[in-house]
Amino acid sequence: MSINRDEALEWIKACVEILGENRDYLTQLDAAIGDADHGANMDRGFKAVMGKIPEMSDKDIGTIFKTVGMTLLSTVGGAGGPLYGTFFIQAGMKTAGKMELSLEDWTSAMDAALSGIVMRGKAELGDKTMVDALTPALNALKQAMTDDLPLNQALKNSAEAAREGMVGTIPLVARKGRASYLGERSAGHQDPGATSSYLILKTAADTWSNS
Amino acid sequence: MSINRDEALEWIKACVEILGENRDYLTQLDAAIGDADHGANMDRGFKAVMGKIPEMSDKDIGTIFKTVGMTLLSTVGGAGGPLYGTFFIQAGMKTAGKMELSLEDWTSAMDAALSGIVMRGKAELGDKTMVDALTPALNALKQAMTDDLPLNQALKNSAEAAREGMVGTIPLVARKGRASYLGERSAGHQDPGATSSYLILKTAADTWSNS
Amino acid sequence: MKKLINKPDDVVMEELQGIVVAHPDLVKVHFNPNFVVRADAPIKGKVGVISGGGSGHEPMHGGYVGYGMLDAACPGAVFTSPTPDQMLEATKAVNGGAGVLHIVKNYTGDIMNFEMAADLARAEGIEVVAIVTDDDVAVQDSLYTAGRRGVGSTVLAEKVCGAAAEQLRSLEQVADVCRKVKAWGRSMGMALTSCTVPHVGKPTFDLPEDEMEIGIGIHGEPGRTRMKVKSADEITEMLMEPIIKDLPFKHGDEVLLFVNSMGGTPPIELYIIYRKAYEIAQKSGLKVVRNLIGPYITSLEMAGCSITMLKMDDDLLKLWDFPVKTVGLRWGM
Amino acid sequence: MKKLINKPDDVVMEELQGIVVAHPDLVKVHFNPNFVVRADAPIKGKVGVISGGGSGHEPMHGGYVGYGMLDAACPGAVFTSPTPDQMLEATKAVNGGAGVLHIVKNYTGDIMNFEMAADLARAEGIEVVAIVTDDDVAVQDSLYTAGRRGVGSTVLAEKVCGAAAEQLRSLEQVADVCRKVKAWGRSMGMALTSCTVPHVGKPTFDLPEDEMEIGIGIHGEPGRTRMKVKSADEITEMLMEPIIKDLPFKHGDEVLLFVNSMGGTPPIELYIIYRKAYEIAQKSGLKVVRNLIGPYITSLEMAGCSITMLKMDDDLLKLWDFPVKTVGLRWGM
Ligand SMILES: Nc1ncnc2c1ncn2[C@@H]1O[C@H](COP(=O)(O)OP(=O)(O)O)[C@@H](O)[C@H]1O
Ligand SMILES: Nc1ncnc2c1ncn2[C@@H]1O[C@H](COP(=O)(O)OP(=O)(O)O)[C@@H](O)[C@H]1O
Ligand SMILES: [Mg+2]
Ligand SMILES: [Mg+2]
Ligand SMILES: [Mg+2]
Ligand SMILES: [Mg+2]
Repeated sequence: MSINRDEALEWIKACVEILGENRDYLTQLDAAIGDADHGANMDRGFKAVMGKIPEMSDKDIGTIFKTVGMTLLSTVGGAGGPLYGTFFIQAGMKTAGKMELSLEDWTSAMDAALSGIVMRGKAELGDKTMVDALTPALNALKQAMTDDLPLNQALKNSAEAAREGMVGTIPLVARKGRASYLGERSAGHQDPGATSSYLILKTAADTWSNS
Repeated sequence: MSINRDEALEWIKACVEILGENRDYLTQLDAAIGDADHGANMDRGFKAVMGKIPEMSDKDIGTIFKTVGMTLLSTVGGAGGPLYGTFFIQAGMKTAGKMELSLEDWTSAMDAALSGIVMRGKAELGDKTMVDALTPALNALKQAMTDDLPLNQALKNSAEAAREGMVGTIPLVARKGRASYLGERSAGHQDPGATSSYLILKTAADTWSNS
Repeated sequence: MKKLINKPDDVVMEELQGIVVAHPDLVKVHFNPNFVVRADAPIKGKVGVISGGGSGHEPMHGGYVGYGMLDAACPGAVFTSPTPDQMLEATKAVNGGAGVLHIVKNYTGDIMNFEMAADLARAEGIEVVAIVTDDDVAVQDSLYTAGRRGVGSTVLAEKVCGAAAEQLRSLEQVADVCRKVKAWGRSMGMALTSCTVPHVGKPTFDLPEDEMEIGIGIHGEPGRTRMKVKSADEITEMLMEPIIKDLPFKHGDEVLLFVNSMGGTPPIELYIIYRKAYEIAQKSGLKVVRNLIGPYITSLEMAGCSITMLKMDDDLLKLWDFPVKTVGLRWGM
Repeated sequence: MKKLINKPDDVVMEELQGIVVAHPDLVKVHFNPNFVVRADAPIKGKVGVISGGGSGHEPMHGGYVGYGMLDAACPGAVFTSPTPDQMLEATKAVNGGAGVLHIVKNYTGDIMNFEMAADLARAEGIEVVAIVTDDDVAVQDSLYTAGRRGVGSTVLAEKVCGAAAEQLRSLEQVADVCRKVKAWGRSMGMALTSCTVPHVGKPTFDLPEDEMEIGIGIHGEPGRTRMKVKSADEITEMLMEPIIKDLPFKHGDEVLLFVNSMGGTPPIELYIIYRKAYEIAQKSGLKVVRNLIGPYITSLEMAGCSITMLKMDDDLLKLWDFPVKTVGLRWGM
């Protein structure tokens, strides 16, 4: 019922793969209401993270997350770079020195990560951003803690909540980020950042399904 | 058996019409082996000639032809401008002061006109230019004189010879003008200038079919 | 997609390599993190002026590095904001002790990346002021959204701020010049065709053969409306009217009129637009005292144009006329 | 066809009207016959330098009128040589008593129209020398054909001849500078897409989505060969090799390397080409001492590029560096 250092690294590697596979999909979503680069940006960033795997492999989870964050920060660019960079850096600070994460640890890491994104991007729930996927995901983790669910179930619930949040962005009119320039015309499209957030959390649930 | 001043003017007006109608056709021919402007150039030039009709209407044939030539010279541009300008100016000089043209007059006007084109453009027979339509047309006029044919028959023969010369440009490899840059690739296309020359002479034969 | 490129992922790097061998007299290129910097940077006692943004808008920003304009420019991937480490290193490279001005176009990504860089630079003791350009009147402005995009005014801001810095004005004074451009400049653009981002490989949007997009962004972001293609004169009216209304420009105002190509529109068409824009400005009582006509803030090979109008005063005029020596703008030297 | 124009037949006239209001400090525009002329023409004792050709190649030639370059330019209809009366009037307008140089690109139409104008000008007592540029190595040269097209070298000839004239050299001396550029300059171009002539309304040629045309002319004249699109590096090799071979350029030669956009190709791609062209020049032992990179002799909105290489000597270098103040090229003032 916990995630160890190697498993954390597995998640990161799986993210590299998943974001590579979804590069065109994310780009297409971004083409509709943005500038058609979210897929390429995330893929470039995680490919760079892949190059850091060797140097991370004997590190604690906090260092791993922080390294991922710093790498994303200097390779992704766009809105995604600082946001996901902050996400992982904050998660890393909360898990500094840890070789294993309990549900509590993960939840507080995600809490810090999301707070970092909100601080940086100032988006509110319903603005049609990644916050709309991450917020329900965090709430699901908190609920799971209250309900005393096992870690893998909590992760599953959180991924499912992220998915719902992601789908929930479709009817929304964007108020933050590039899609906001579109005004009403942004409605009817799924937000690319919410989608990449879902993919990352879904990958966590899948990688850690036996935890 | 002669062409009077009004008939000369009729021919010019008919040319305005015919070149307007064939604008796209000539442009297409020029697109294949040139720069897609011959139709527009000729049309622009003859439209300008149309504007000069009032001031030409009480003039002698030589003045009419010279005015047409000067107008083409300053409105057609490209290769066609100086060539057709020279053509009409030379024809005008040969017919200076005349109110009526016999077959001899017309033949010597055409002779001077063609010489002018050759002097200006230095093309030889077989170079895939308007010279390939005009030369046989002139020869047909000379033959008609030898054969003592009536003027309208001579004009008909000359137009037919121009048509054959025009079609004869198809297999040729261009050695003058813009088409020559194409080398061997110019073969298989009809020369636009030979085509406009044919149209002009055919229009003469049609306009003056009762002369 | 047809482009004169090798691998899509190498486009920006190879462009920078081209700049290295093309303009060693003017600029140096720093790789990893990438930035273009004046050959003579840092200049002691002079405020450093830097900008940056996604690539694909050339000559902006790298082409504006040089005497009298930018000290450094940070190019991101095509249409993607650069990363904080680029701006941090560029800031350090141009800091001559008088502080550094960041000219930032109003895009969430650009703002966040520049902000992080500014925080890091300040932590290293460098004074940084960031001004955000947001001149695109096509975008509805609101406190609750990301606001308007930064477009054509950015080029003008870089020119006059660069001149002010060259005159050794203080950081606050140079920033004030930038604030003035921000307050007095308005733009609007349109597209006849989409552009194709190299790593995407197909057009960002589909625009039928007889339609155009009014109010387009410089990254191919959809605009205000899509409609049948109109005449140049009608299009010019559609761009000028919201610009003039928005400031609002007043009768008697002196203005700089900037007609910009999105990349694929040739000069012959820009002058047709300029002709009408000038006429409209005149009819509105505005006095066009300076102009700029050409591809200065582009969107790859997109066909279309944008118009920017900047209200001028004596100081802006002097700063505009001040000598400049960059690849993209050059006069007086 | 999508273009920012009103009526196709008005394109050139309205462009000229745009120039009138855009650059009154630099040039005057004469209508009927049409030509763009230096605001301060004629300059007493200075050789006049004029050029002209079809429109659609902007900034050539009208954009090169000004101090240190052309005294006048005669724009024809799009892609159509101008008429003799234009060149005659322009020649008269710039004649300062020291004679006039006609820089003529080698096209039958240009040559014939310029010849007639020169004859008429001489008849009015003006000394005229005409030099024909014919630098396009894509065209097989032969005594029995129209020879090679005049392309990129023309821009360079206009620059250095304009400088020579500004230095008050004699007509023969200015003509000699032009002859040197004619002898030492070689070019070759390629297209990724066709352009569309406004009054035609559809692309001059069809080029499938995966093909390119090598050796294209600036009027969309078909080139040497058509083939599948290659990488920027391979294309650069295909253009550079025949250029270097043709002169032949020799080990140790100093050269000006000019990478030109056909109109629709943005700077980012030109620098990728320049990077490789520079490398090839270097490997061939050539020393690139000057360069020019941008859309300087275009073919409307055609995507593609051309490369021109001009062997330099001390005099050409000095003339190249001489101040110039035109819309299209400006430095030193
Ligand atoms: N202010 C913000 N707060 C949170 N997320 C944001 C904000 N602005 C944009 N985003 C997210 O970033 C995504 C776009 O990322 P990306 O395409 O990489 O950057 P850019 O918009 O700069 O091209 C959006 O789909 C949205 O989810
Ligand atoms: N040297 C020449 N002598 C005679 N005719 C020529 C010559 N060069 C070109 N032509 C004719 O001119 C025609 C092209 O005219 P046009 O398209 O108006 O001019 P341009 O080639 O300048 O665009 C050719 O089809 C050819 O018949
Ligand atoms: Mg994006
Ligand atoms: Mg033609
Ligand atoms: Mg982006
Ligand atoms: Mg032509």
